[in-house]
Amino acid sequence: MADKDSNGTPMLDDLEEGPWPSFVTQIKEMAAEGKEQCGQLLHMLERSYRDKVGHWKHGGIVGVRGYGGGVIGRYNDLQDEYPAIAHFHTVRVNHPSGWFYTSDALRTVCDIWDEHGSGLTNMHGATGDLVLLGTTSDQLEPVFAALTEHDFDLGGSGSDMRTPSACVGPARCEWACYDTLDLCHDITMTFQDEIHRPAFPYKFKIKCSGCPNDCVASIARADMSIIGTWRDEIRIDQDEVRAYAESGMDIERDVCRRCPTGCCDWTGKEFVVDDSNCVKCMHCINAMPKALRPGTDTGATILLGAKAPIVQGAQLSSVIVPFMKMEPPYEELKDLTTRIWDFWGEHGKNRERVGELIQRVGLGNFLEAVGVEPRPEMVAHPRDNPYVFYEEYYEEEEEEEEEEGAEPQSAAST
Amino acid sequence: MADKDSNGTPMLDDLEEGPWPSFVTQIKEMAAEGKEQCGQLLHMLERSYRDKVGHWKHGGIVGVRGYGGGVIGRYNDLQDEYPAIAHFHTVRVNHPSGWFYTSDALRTVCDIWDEHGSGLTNMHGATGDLVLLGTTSDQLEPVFAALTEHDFDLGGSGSDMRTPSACVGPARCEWACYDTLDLCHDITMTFQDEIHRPAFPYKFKIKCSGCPNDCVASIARADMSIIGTWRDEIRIDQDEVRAYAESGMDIERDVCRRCPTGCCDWTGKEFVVDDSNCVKCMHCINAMPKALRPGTDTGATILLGAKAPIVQGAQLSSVIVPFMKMEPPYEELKDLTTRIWDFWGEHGKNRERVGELIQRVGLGNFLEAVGVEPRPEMVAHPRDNPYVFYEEYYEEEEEEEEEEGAEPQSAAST
Amino acid sequence: METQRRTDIGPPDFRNFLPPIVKANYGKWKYHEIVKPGVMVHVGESGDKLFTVRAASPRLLGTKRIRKFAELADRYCGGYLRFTSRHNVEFLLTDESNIDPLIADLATLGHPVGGIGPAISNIVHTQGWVHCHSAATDASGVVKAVMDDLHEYFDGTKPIPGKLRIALACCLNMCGAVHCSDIAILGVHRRPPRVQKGLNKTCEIPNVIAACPTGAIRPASADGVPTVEIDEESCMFCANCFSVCPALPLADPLNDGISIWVGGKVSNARHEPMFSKLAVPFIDNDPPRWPEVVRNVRNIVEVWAEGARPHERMGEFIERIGWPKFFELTGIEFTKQHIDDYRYAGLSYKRSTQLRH
Amino acid sequence: METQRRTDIGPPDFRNFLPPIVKANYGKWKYHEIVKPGVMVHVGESGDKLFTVRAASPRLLGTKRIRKFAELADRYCGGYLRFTSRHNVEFLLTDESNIDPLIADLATLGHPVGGIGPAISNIVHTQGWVHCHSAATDASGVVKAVMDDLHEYFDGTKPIPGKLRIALACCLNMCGAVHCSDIAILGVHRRPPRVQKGLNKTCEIPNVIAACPTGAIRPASADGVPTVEIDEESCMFCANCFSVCPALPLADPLNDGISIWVGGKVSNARHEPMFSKLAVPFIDNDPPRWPEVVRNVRNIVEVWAEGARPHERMGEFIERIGWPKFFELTGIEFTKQHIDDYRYAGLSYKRSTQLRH
Ligand code: SRM
Ligand code: SRM
Ligand code: SRM
Ligand code: SRM
Ligand code: SF4
Ligand code: SF4
Ligand code: SF4
Ligand code: SF4
Ligand code: SF4
Ligand code: SF4
Ligand code: SF4
Ligand code: SF4
Repeated sequence: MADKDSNGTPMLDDLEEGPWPSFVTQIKEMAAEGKEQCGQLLHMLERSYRDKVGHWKHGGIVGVRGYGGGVIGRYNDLQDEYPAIAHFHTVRVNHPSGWFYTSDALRTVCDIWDEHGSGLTNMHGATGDLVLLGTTSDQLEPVFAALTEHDFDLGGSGSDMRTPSACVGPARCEWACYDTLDLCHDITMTFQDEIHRPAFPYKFKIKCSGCPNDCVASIARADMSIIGTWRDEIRIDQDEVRAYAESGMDIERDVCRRCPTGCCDWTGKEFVVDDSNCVKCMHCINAMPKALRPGTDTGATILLGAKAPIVQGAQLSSVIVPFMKMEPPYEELKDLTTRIWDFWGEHGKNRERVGELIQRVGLGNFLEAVGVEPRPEMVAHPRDNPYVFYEEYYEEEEEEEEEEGAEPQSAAST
Repeated sequence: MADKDSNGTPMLDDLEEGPWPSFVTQIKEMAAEGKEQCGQLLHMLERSYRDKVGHWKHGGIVGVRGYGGGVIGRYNDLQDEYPAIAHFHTVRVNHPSGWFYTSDALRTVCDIWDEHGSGLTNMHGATGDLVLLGTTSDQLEPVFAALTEHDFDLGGSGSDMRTPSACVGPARCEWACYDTLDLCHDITMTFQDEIHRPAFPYKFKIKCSGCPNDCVASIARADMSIIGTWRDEIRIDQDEVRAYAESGMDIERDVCRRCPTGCCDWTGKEFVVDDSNCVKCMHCINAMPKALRPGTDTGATILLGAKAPIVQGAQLSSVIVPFMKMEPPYEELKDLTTRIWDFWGEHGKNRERVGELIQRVGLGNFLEAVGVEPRPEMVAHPRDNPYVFYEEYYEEEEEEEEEEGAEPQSAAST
Repeated sequence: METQRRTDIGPPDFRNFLPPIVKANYGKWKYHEIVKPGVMVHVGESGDKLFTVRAASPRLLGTKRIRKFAELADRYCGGYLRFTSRHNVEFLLTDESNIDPLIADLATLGHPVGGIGPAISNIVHTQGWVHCHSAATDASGVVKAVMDDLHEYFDGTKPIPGKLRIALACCLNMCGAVHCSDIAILGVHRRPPRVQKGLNKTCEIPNVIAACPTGAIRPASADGVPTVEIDEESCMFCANCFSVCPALPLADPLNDGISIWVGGKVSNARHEPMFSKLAVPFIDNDPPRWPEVVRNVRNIVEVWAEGARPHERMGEFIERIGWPKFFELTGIEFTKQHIDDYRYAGLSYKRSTQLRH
Repeated sequence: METQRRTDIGPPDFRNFLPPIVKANYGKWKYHEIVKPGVMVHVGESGDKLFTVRAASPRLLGTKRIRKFAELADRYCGGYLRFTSRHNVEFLLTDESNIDPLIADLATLGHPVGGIGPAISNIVHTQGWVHCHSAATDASGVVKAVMDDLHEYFDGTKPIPGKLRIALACCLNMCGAVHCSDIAILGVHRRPPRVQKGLNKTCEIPNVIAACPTGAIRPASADGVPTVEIDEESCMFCANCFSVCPALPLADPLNDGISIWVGGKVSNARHEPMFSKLAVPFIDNDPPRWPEVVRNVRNIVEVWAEGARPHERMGEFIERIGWPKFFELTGIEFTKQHIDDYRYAGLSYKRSTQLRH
């Protein structure tokens, strides 16, 4: 303790205690490696703990040549006291799909970051990037050069397409209904320009989950959520079902009664699913992974619009394509995406996410604009208010002549 | 047919055919009684059927001396062609609670209406009044005099308290959890002035249902919905339950599985209810009326705000008092009602219903204003957005001195 | 004279109109049973039996017919009768043997008996062209046409899984409170109001402007005279402006008509109360019998009667099978109009992957 | 030189980082089983077995520790590892006998293994005072304090009915996407922005005014210089104005703190995805260990662990027992703040009589 106090960060020192791995230890480790930034970061943070207020200022626009995104500028408001972190910018590195690495790849990144930055990272950021935490403006070009030399590139920030992410999918999950990793990598490569050069009204995020369990939380956190599902029957191994029953699972209570549509039954010998009423929620499969699997006619549901609450309230994504086959080169999906971007680019207000745009112009009008047929799958229920807009109405002969109006008379809807 | 065509109303004549009793026949019957208005009404209506448009104009303000409501003025837009119905005002007569009559009472009303009006009525109007359909301005005072002479009075119209209504309740229903008829009559008498002299921002409707089946649709159609319920255990006659089972009812499937909280069970011998999780929905009781009855510690849930969609969208009433005992003289209810009217009268905009006011100022602020403690029973769920208003915040000493602000500094919430 | 003028006396006390058996068993009823279509018996803890015979009514009644009802009440039940919240007439009998003769007399008079229990009862409705200035369609005529077609569901000839409540309102004011019905028939305008000359004489222009929820009304002036103009693109025909200003009529033969809504309920039984949702956006007014409306209502009733489980209301049935299935089974086309675009629109979008494929 | 500058190359191809067993069984996995806390095996149709060991991570990692992870990967699984969407690190083994030694080494390094299956996994969180200008509280510190307290639910010492996901965001921007978590910890400001001198130099006044959802920002001028003024009564502290204008800071030691939310979920399993709802409106910032936050989170976890059925998520549990019961069991006070008063407020009111009394 004595020596701890001596280093003048008693509050943070306290956060090294306890069973959970400590971020403080991480910062200290790098300080011990001789990273002065980390020592000063620690003391400024201790100060925040005392003051109960942060000491970072609004970030200015910093970045690398030719890119509009990928770097978050950050400056502290106590420059004289903590000069080593006067600038402390974040570099967002586009992670490999599924966050897979080899030890060598990790060491490469470490070498680069030890040389050009604080040595601190987030593995990973909430969007999925490999976040390099803290460097100075003059190091941005060098770090970028080193990264690209070793086949890494920056992710998104600002009003651009953000780094897409994908669940582990077919690499390690028996439930993947499409190749999340390949799709994620493919669209990342296809849309490099949209990622690096902000040209949208606001950010646009894509997340790929292989099944309705949605292990990358795409329905809550992506402007475009691509969630695997299937059209045919759940595959059942009745012997394994019976094995679960014998092992003491109460299939009737814990599986059947929890089925959202009550479409599955346990006869005591057989597990029976009325697939026509199955809404592919995954529960029975989750509960009996050895016995059940999704069908084989698989694809994905495409949903749009999830975002955090700022400023009209949070949104979950809503269905725009109930079922789409997901095979390379994913043309149908890419075409749809570009049509959506075109409409958004033209009609979206500054800092208006796609989900907000859809609510402002109305889903019906949005569908028309992006050339998608309305389907009941897109709504929880049809409208319950009588305020229906009609774009045209009929007029009698005389009126027309008076007004020389066309029949039916036309007026764009709102 | 020949003679039908001859009377010049072929379309309406067609509506005399068929098994359902015909309103056309009713109008014709009264025309045949020598009521010229009815003959002309018939022909003007036939004309509407041809033109596909109504021929009534906006009603002007007509009424009886000293009252501001109870009469709906109505004039046609073809005065010369249909002079007998040039004025054709509606008189809303406050019905007896539960719509009970004796043959004599009915004949009394008929005598009055034959003398002073068209002889046409609605038994009853959608709000519940006995609607006398069609008379002239000069007949309004005489009809009112005759009605009051025989113990009838007018109901509401305009921005006043409307005629309250009640389900048949204890008079003929085993499920009535309070005396709907007595309450309805009592508040009607207590609030005569509010009914007859419009002094509110808009209309205010009260409907009394004896149990959650809500047979007067109060939760959908009343600014104040008073719906009976109970706090103790459902009364069960197990022999009668078994009798239902023997008579072939599938209790497990049609009763238990349909229970909203799954809190009832059928063992094959006994019907068991976990009353602590029963939400008093009535279903099991409805399904087995001979076997089950509500408990005996009864009262009502008070809800506020139901209305039609004009203009912000329809509303169902929402809970303001989860459970209130309902016994004469109903002081607690009347006090609450007056407090609500006071706040509404002061803060309600013109043509703003109570439900709209609550949504505009926020339920939380409304509760404060009418002196009711917030309770979780009042919401389906707590807020899901982080936009919480706080009326005050803390300031540091120095700031205060500067600003001479009180600590905590206060600012009214919206 | 003045002194004799009686006011604020309120309605007659219902107690004076209650049959003796009701007074005797008031609040002490034990249970009820359905005896046969349109007839039920309530049994008191005392053992007393009260028989209710429920007869259909057009609601619009002439005094002549009302006197007939009174006669029947005198003949069969001591003069005691009541009306229901759905505008049927109920005769309250103590003598079981009077039931059939009463039903026979009612039949002669043209009033079928029914609507009790799992049945389609009377259609709650409104004034329409008979008495209202705001109507986009007639009320009584549509009701007559629809019930002529559905009467077997009222009189018990065709049994159904549960209650099915139909309501009609002739404009968006919804006096029929159709917003919570299993099937709702709603008159709709589809042409913006046409501004009449001299509007400023009859109406307060600021009020008129304030009345519009979509801000479609703007101040204007026609040859010097102040008036308003309508931005037709943002009008959704609610007629609230007309309610406050006669000089803005919306009624229009070519564009008025009927929409059909489904799945609402009021009772708290099983499922919480629900609003009705849009099924058929628009059907032209086609008097005297509105055949397309009748066909659509029957179609929806049959789909429900076919597929619903015991006690299952329309809305519960649709929630179970899913809206896509409802549109498939009824053959009703799903269009842009079905997608909400008003204040809470976003909350009606499907925000999950729980879909049938 | 210029010609050599590489851009738009995208991330490395993940295929180069997949272990051979994954390449061999890619898309051909048959099922998985949980071997023990923090360890699961995926079995391919081929019969191949892939063992995953999941270890806790603070997410904020120094290169030194990352190199250690690389070393362990080399030692036990051919150098192959991955990170999860909740920021844990996963080692991908083929040799079952390596599991325990790996776990032992991880323990020495200070990384407990767990979070698989019915468990509390890592807390998705954000920057806080470590790197963001917008924070109303710290992120990493609160996470550390909470997980120190809950680690037994991570490492399997304390079994629970299902997954429980906790997330933290240090301001309403919600980078942690806490809006759909079983338990969400959210930093909140409670004091309106204080207008800084020279605002007009750094910010576009029209943009600033437009940024406010409640219209609380009005144009003003301070001794001739254009600026804005805040109508404090209509500010609900969203900080959107600050996001577009540095001259409107909200951070304030006396009024910033933490709110706790419950019942959100993302998966489509059983119940459709749900938003988190307000449980505890405000707790003062109390570094370094935020004891009140820790206590409240544990209390909620225990109430759920006690009462929930197998697989039942927090939100499903609360829906089953009802919100009144939730407040009763947790002893959290229900206040005015819990009642929504934003755009869709009316839809959160209880519009039925289905209540427990
Ligand atoms: C680094 C990261 C948090 C983390 O610790 O992981 C982050 C950090 C910031 N976010 Fe975020 N967001 C991060 C993921 C998210 C997410 C989660 C997600 O992407 O899945 C969300 C919620 C989902 C969404 O997009 O709605 C999110 C919603 C926001 C918002 C609100 C946007 C909205 O439309 O509601 C803002 C405000 C803004 O954009 O001005 C914001 C703004 C910011 C800024 C740039 C602050 C600002 O206003 O300038 C933060 C920079 C902090 C710093 O100095 O490092 N961040 N931000 C995440 C990105 C790392 C990465 O690239 O992997
Ligand atoms: C007669 C009646 C319909 C019927 O045929 O039964 C009726 C008829 C009218 N209603 Fe109604 N309403 C009638 C019950 C209702 C109901 C149902 C109820 O009370 O349970 C509602 C829906 C519930 C509600 O109050 O929201 C209803 C919601 C309206 C509205 C919309 C009010 C709103 O806030 O949304 C208006 C428009 C207005 O008030 O300006 C309205 C306005 C009218 C007017 C006065 C037309 C007007 O704008 O001036 C109608 C007069 C027609 C006429 O000439 O006879 N009427 N009105 C009902 C009253 C009879 C009675 O007293 O018993
Ligand atoms: C007479 C009347 C009350 C009155 O004071 O006039 C009445 C009387 C009874 N209702 Fe009702 N209800 C009456 C209108 C209503 C309404 C209001 C409406 O339709 O506008 C409702 C709400 C409808 C809705 O939810 O949209 C209503 C929902 C019920 C329910 C719940 C049905 C359900 O499953 O949702 C029951 C219980 C049942 O039928 O199983 C019920 C049960 C009953 C019982 C059996 C109660 C009893 O034990 O006496 C009564 C006679 C049986 C029957 O089937 O009609 N009553 N009942 C009304 C008759 C109207 C008519 O002429 O058909
Ligand atoms: C590794 C990871 C995907 C990745 O690419 O990184 C993953 C992997 C698996 N998830 Fe997940 N999930 C992962 C994040 C998620 C998320 C996202 C999140 O937490 O932010 C969700 C949505 C959570 C929510 O709803 O709020 C998620 C909801 C599920 C569910 C649904 C649980 C439920 O009942 O709602 C299952 C099925 C189950 O566990 O029964 C599941 C099941 C699984 C299985 C069993 C799938 C399989 O067969 O391999 C995987 C390992 C078991 C386990 O319990 O972790 N996974 N899973 C993520 C591990 C995060 C961590 O370190 O803990
Ligand atoms: S989302 Fe589905 S496919 Fe992807 S990892 Fe989770 S469970 Fe597996
Ligand atoms: S996946 Fe979900 S909906 Fe389908 S059967 Fe299984 S539990 Fe039911
Ligand atoms: S509301 Fe309840 S008490 Fe009243 S009549 Fe209907 S069932 Fe009986
Ligand atoms: S009244 Fe409703 S909630 Fe209560 S036990 Fe019966 S069915 Fe269940
Ligand atoms: S619904 Fe409209 S048209 Fe029909 S009576 Fe009511 S106000 Fe008049
Ligand atoms: S009808 Fe409604 S929307 Fe159209 S102008 Fe009038 S008030 Fe506005
Ligand atoms: S949640 Fe707010 S404070 Fe935390 S990182 Fe995101 S923007 Fe910054
Ligand atoms: S914090 Fe939000 S509500 Fe307050 S002034 Fe800024 S933008 Fe407006």
